[in-house]
Amino acid sequence: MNRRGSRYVVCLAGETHDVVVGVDGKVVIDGTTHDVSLSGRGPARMRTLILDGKPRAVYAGRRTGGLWELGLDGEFVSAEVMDARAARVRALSAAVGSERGPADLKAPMPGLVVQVAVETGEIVGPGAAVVIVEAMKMENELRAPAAARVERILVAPGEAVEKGQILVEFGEVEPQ
Amino acid sequence: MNRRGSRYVVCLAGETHDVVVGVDGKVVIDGTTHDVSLSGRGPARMRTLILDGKPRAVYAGRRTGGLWELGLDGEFVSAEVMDARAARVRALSAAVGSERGPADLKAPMPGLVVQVAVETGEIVGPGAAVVIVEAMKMENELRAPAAARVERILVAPGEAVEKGQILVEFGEVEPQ
Amino acid sequence: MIESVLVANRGEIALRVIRGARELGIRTIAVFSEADRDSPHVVQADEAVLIGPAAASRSYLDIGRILGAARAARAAAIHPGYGFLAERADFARAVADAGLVFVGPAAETIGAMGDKTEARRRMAAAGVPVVPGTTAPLASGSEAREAATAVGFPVVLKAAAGGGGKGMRVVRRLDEVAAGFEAAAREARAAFGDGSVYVERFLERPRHIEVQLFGDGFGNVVHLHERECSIQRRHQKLIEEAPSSLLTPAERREMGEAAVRAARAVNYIGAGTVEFLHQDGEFFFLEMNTRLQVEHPVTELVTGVDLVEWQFRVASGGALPMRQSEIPLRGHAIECRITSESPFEGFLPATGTVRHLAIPGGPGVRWDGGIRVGNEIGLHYDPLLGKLIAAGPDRESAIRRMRRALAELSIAGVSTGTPLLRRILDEPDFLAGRLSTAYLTEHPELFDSDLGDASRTAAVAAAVLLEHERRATVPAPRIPGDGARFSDWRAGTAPWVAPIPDGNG
Amino acid sequence: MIESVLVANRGEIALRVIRGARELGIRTIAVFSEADRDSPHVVQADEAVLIGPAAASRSYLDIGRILGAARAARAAAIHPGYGFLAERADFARAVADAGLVFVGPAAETIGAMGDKTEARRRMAAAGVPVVPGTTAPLASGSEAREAATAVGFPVVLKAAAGGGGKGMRVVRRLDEVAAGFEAAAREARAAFGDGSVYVERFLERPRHIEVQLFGDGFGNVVHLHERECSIQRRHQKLIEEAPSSLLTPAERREMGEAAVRAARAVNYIGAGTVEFLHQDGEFFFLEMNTRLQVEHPVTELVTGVDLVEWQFRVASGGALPMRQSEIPLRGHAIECRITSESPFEGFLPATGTVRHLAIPGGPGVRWDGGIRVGNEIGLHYDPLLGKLIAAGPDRESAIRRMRRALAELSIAGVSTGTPLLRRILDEPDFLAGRLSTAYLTEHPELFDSDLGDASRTAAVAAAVLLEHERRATVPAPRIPGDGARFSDWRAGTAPWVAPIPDGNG
Repeated sequence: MNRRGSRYVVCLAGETHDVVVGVDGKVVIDGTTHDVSLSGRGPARMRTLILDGKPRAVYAGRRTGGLWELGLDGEFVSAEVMDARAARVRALSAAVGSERGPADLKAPMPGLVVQVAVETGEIVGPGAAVVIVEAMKMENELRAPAAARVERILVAPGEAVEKGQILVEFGEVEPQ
Repeated sequence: MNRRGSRYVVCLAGETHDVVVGVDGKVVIDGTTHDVSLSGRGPARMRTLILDGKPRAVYAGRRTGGLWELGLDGEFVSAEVMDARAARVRALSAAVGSERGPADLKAPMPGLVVQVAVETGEIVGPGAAVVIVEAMKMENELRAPAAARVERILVAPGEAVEKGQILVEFGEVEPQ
Repeated sequence: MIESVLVANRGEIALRVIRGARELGIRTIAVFSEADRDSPHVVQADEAVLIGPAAASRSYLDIGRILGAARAARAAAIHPGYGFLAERADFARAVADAGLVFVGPAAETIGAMGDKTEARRRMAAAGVPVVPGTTAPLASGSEAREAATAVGFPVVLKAAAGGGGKGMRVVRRLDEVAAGFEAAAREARAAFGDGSVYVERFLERPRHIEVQLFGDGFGNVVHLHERECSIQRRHQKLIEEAPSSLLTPAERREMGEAAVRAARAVNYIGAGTVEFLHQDGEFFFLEMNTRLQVEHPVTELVTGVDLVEWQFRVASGGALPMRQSEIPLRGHAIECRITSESPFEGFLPATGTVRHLAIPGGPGVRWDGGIRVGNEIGLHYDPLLGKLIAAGPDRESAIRRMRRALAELSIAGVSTGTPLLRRILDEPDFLAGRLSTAYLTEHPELFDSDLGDASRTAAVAAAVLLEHERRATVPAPRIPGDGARFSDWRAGTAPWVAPIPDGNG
Repeated sequence: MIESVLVANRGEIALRVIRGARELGIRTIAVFSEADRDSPHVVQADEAVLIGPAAASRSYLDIGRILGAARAARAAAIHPGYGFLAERADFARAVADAGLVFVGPAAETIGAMGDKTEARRRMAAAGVPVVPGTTAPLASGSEAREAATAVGFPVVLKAAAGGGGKGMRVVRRLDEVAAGFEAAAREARAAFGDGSVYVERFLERPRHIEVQLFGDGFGNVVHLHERECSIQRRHQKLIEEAPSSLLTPAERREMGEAAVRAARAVNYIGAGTVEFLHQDGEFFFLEMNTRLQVEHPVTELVTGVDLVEWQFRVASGGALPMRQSEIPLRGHAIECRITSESPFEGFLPATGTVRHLAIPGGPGVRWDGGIRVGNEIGLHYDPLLGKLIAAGPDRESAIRRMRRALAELSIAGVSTGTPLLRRILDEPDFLAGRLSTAYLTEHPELFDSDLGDASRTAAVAAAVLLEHERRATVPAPRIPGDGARFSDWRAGTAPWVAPIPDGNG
C-alpha cells in the first residue's frame, strides 16, 4: 500500500478491470474516478454500496482468498480481486497454453439420469440430445454443444448426479 | 454420559429444573417425560422446537459456557445449563451467604442524566424519584426501590450513562 | 365450523391454508418431511407431525402416512392444498372413508375432471367449447401419430392425469410424435403415477384465461371473475393477473357463465378453476382444476373474498356467503411467482441455503412465502419459494407497484427468477397487454444475461472494497522472500494456525 | 407531477414516502445520518446523501444540511414525513424560499396549528368544540398554578409546539403543577426547540378519535373518515384502527364535518389530521397535525386511497381526485406499532442488533417497516421499528387476522412490544371495543411478565437440547484432576487453542 492508493486487478465475468482504491472514498476504475462508500458488516452479509450517489444493496457472499460472490438486485456474479503482483504472476502462468477439444458434457444441476441417448463412438451433431436428467420432476434434455464424437459415457439411467459432474466425454470429430 | 441419558440442571428465571436428555428424543423435565425435537442450525439462529407435538420457533442467541439466550414468541429469557457436577459445585459456593442492604440504583438503559433529585445523606421513601434519565427523547424517572438513605451519588446532570451503571448507592435507613 | 384441519402440503400453500384456518379458530396440524423440519409452515401450526423422509413419494404423497398423522392428531378435516394429493380421487375417497372431511370437491368430481379426456367429454356435453382433439387416452406412439394427423399439426400431447405443465409435449411434425408421446407418458407416470396421454390441437398464440369458481352443497355456484395467466414458460405460469386486460364486460360475463355451466355439470362443491385458451376471439375449455390455484391471491385482491375462508365454510356444511351479483370486481392485481431457478441459464433449478431474505412491504403489496433465512432449497420439491402480489386501482398502477416491490425483494443464497420478472414488468408488449402463452419465446431479448454497465461497475467497486477492507482488517502475513500472500488463511480449514508476523508490517 | 423529491426523514416513514414516489415515477433522494448507513430507506432511493452524524440536531433536524443535500441532488421538492422537521413552519418557509416544493401545507398553516394555543383560538372561532383550557402559553410555574385552578383538576400541561406525546404532563393536584410545568417545558425545549406550555382540562377516560383530511389548492377539502387511537401509553399511540367502533354513521358525519370546517378555517392544503377527544357523547378538538400520521395506513386500507400519492398529486398542483361522496369506507383495519421497547419493564427503550426478522404475510396483512437484519437499534431516534397492519371485512375479522399476524412476527436481537400487543388483541374489553386512553393503566394484568408454564417448559427443553448438542459437537476438554470443563473454549478469544484430548472420551 502506498500514499497514492492501493492497486488491484478485478476479474468479473471474463473481463479484467484495473482499480485504484484511494484513501478518501475515491476509487478509480479503468481510469474513471468514482465516489464510493461501502458500509455494513452485520450478520446478514448485506452491504450498502453508494457509488456516485446511487445506493444499492449488495450481498457479499462466501469468499476464499480474493474471490467474492456478489449479489446485486438478485443477480449473482463472482469477482476475483488480486493485487498488482498476484495479477502479474497469474498472467505469466496463463500464457502457458492448453489444447482443448469439444467441452465434455457436465450436469448443469443435480438430478437423476433418466436416459442416455447416445452410444460410445457415436458422432453427434450440435444440439443433439445426449442425456436426459430429471430435476424437480421436470426432464431436462442436455444437448451436445458442438459436433463431437462420444468418447466415454460415465453415467447410466437411474444414477443420481451432482452439479458439474462429467456425464459424457467428447472427442474431436475426425474423418474415419 | 451414560446409557440412561445425560443429566442437567437448568436455571431459568430464578427457578431450577432437573432434566434428563434421553437418546430417543425423550427429555424428562422435573419428572415429566416429553417428546422433543430441536432442528435447524442455519445462519439465522432460528430453531424449530417441537415439544409434545407443539411446534415453536426458538431463537438461540449468544452463548458463553452453558448460558443461552432464548427467544420464544418475542419474549427473551436467559437459561443456564449445567451438568450435574457443575450444579453441585455451584450449590456449594452459593451456600456462602451475603448480607445485603437496599439495592443500588442502576441505569436500566443507556441515556443521558437530566436531573439528580436527591442529595447525599437524604432519606428517600419507596418510589421516590431519584434520577431522571433521558433516552430516545423521553424522560424516565428512576425511583427508589424501597426506603433508603442516599449513600453516594455517582453521576451528575449532562452525563451519559451505560445500561447497568450504578447511579446512586443506597444504604439502610437507620434511626439517627 | 370444523374443529381442526390437517394440511397435507408444504411450502407457501401450507402456510396460506394454516393462516386461513388460524383466523377462523380452527386447530391446525402441519405435516412435514425430514427436509422440511425448519419450514415456516411447521412453526405456524398448532401441531406438527413428521411424516417421512424427503422423497415426496414417502411423505407428502403417501396417503397412509397422511391419514396416520390425521388419526394421531385427531384431525376433523384434511386440506390438500394444490399439487401432491390435491387432485387424487383415491385420496379424497380415503379421507372420506376415514370419517374425515375433505376440503375440496367430491372424489367423483375430482376423478371426472382429473381424467382430462373424460373432462373434455363432459364439458362438450354441457355446451362448453373444447379444443379439438381426442377424448380417449392414446394406447401407443403409433396411435398418437394417427390421432395427431387427424387433429392437425401442431398438436400437444398431454397427461390425462396432469396439471401444472408436467407431462406435456408440443409436437409440430409427424416424425416427432412418437418421441413426444413417450416423454409425456414417462413424465406423467413419474409425476402422477398414471401415464395416460391424449392429444389436442395446439393453439400457437393463445391467451390463458381462467375463471375462479365456487360451489356449495346447496346448489349454489358462482364465479369470482377471471385471471389471466398468459405469461408462462414450459407451460408453467410465471405471472398472473386479475382481471384479464383482454376481456370486455360482455366477454367476461360469457366466460363466467360457461364456467358456471361447467361446474354445474359436475355438481361442483368447493373452490375450482376452469381454464380456457382464448385465441382470435374464441375461447376453448382447457381443463378444470378441482382445487385452490397457486394464483388465487389475485382473485382475493380484486374481490375482497378470502377463498380459503370460503373453502372452510363450504367444507363445514355452510352455504356460499355471496350471490353472483354481490361479488365485487375492484381494481387490478398481479402476481409474480418467485422460483428457485436461473432464468438466464434455461431455468435451471437452483439450490442453496437462504442467507438473506428481504420481503417487500408497504401499500398494496402481499407476500405469500414459504421460506425463511436458513432454509435449504433442494431439489425434492417444486421450486416455488413464494409469490409476490401487488394490487392497485388499475392495471397500470398495479404494474408500477409490482415493479417497486420487485426492486425491494432481495433473496440471497439461492438464485431466483426475479431479474427476469423485473425485465418483463418493463417490457412494452407486457405493459400494453399484448400477451400470449408464446410471450417468452417471442421475447428472447429478455434472456440476455448481461449485467449492464452500471451493475458491472458497482460489482467491481463492491468487490475491490470488500477485499481492501478484508486486507486492512486481517493483516495478510507475508512469507519472506516470496511474493505470494497467505491472504486467505482465515478461510482455510485450520483456524488455529496463527498468522506469521510480517517483518515489514 | 414533480420530477424529484428529497425525503427529509428516516426509518419506516422515509421508506413509505420513497415507495409512493417510486410508484409515481418521481426520482427519490434519501438523506441519512452516519447511524443510518444501512437503513432500508437508503438503498430503496435513487440517490442517497449523507447529511451528518447520528445526533438528529446535526442531521435530520439540521435545515441547512437538508437544503444543501436538496441543492446537490437538484431535488424539485422535499417531503418531510412526520416528526423531525415536518411541523416546523420555518422549515416549510425555508424550503419555499429555496425555490422547492414543500410536500405539505403552507408555512402559515403549520405555524398556526403548530402553536397549540393559537390553534385552539382558531378552532373555537370556526365553531369546532375545544377542550376547556388556556389559549396563551404560560409564563411560569405560578401562572400555571393559577390557570390550572381556573380550568379545574385534573389538567394536562402541554407543549405548544408539541405532538407525539412529548412535552406533556398530567397533573392532578395543585402542588404538582409547578414540577409538571418544568418537566413539560424541559422536554418541549429538547424535542421541539420551543419550551412554551399551556394547560387544558384533562379528560379521564376519553377515546382518541381523529379525522383524516385532505385539501387541495382549488378550495376542495374532504375527510377520509376517522381513526380511533385510544390504546396509548404515556400519550404514545400503540394500536390504531379505522373506523372507530364507537361512532354511529351520524356521529361519523358530524365529526367529519367539524374536521372539514377546521381545515377550511386555515385554508388547508395537503394531508392533515384533526384529533378529537370523545367522552360521554361529546367530542373536543385536541389538535391538528399538519402532516401525514404514523397511522395513515389504516385509512388507506378502508378507503383504498394511497395518501402519499394524493400528497404528491396535490403538491404538484393537481386537484383532489375524489369528491366527499366518492370516498369509500370498506371493512376494518388495525395497526400495531412495533417499537424497540420492553413493555414488561416499564417500556424501557431496548437496544441491540437485529439478528432475525420474520415479517408476517398472506391475505390482508401489510408491513410498513424500516429495519433489516443487521441494523443496529440505538437510542438516537424514535423506537418505532415498523407497523403491522391487518384488514378484514369487519372489526372481528381484522382482529383475528392481526392476532395471526402478530403470532408470525418474529424479531430477534432487540426486544419489542409484540408480547404486550398479543395480549391486548386477546383481552375482552379490547375485543368488545370498550376503549379509552386510560385502557392500559386500567389493565395492569397485561403487564404480568410471567412466561407461562408451556413457554417455560419449552424454554427449558430448548436450552438443554442446545447445550446437549453443543457438547456433543464440540467435545469439552477435561483438565485432569479437575471437575471443571472448558466447555466454553469455542466462545473464548483464542480460537487457535486446540482442544485437549479427553483421555476418558
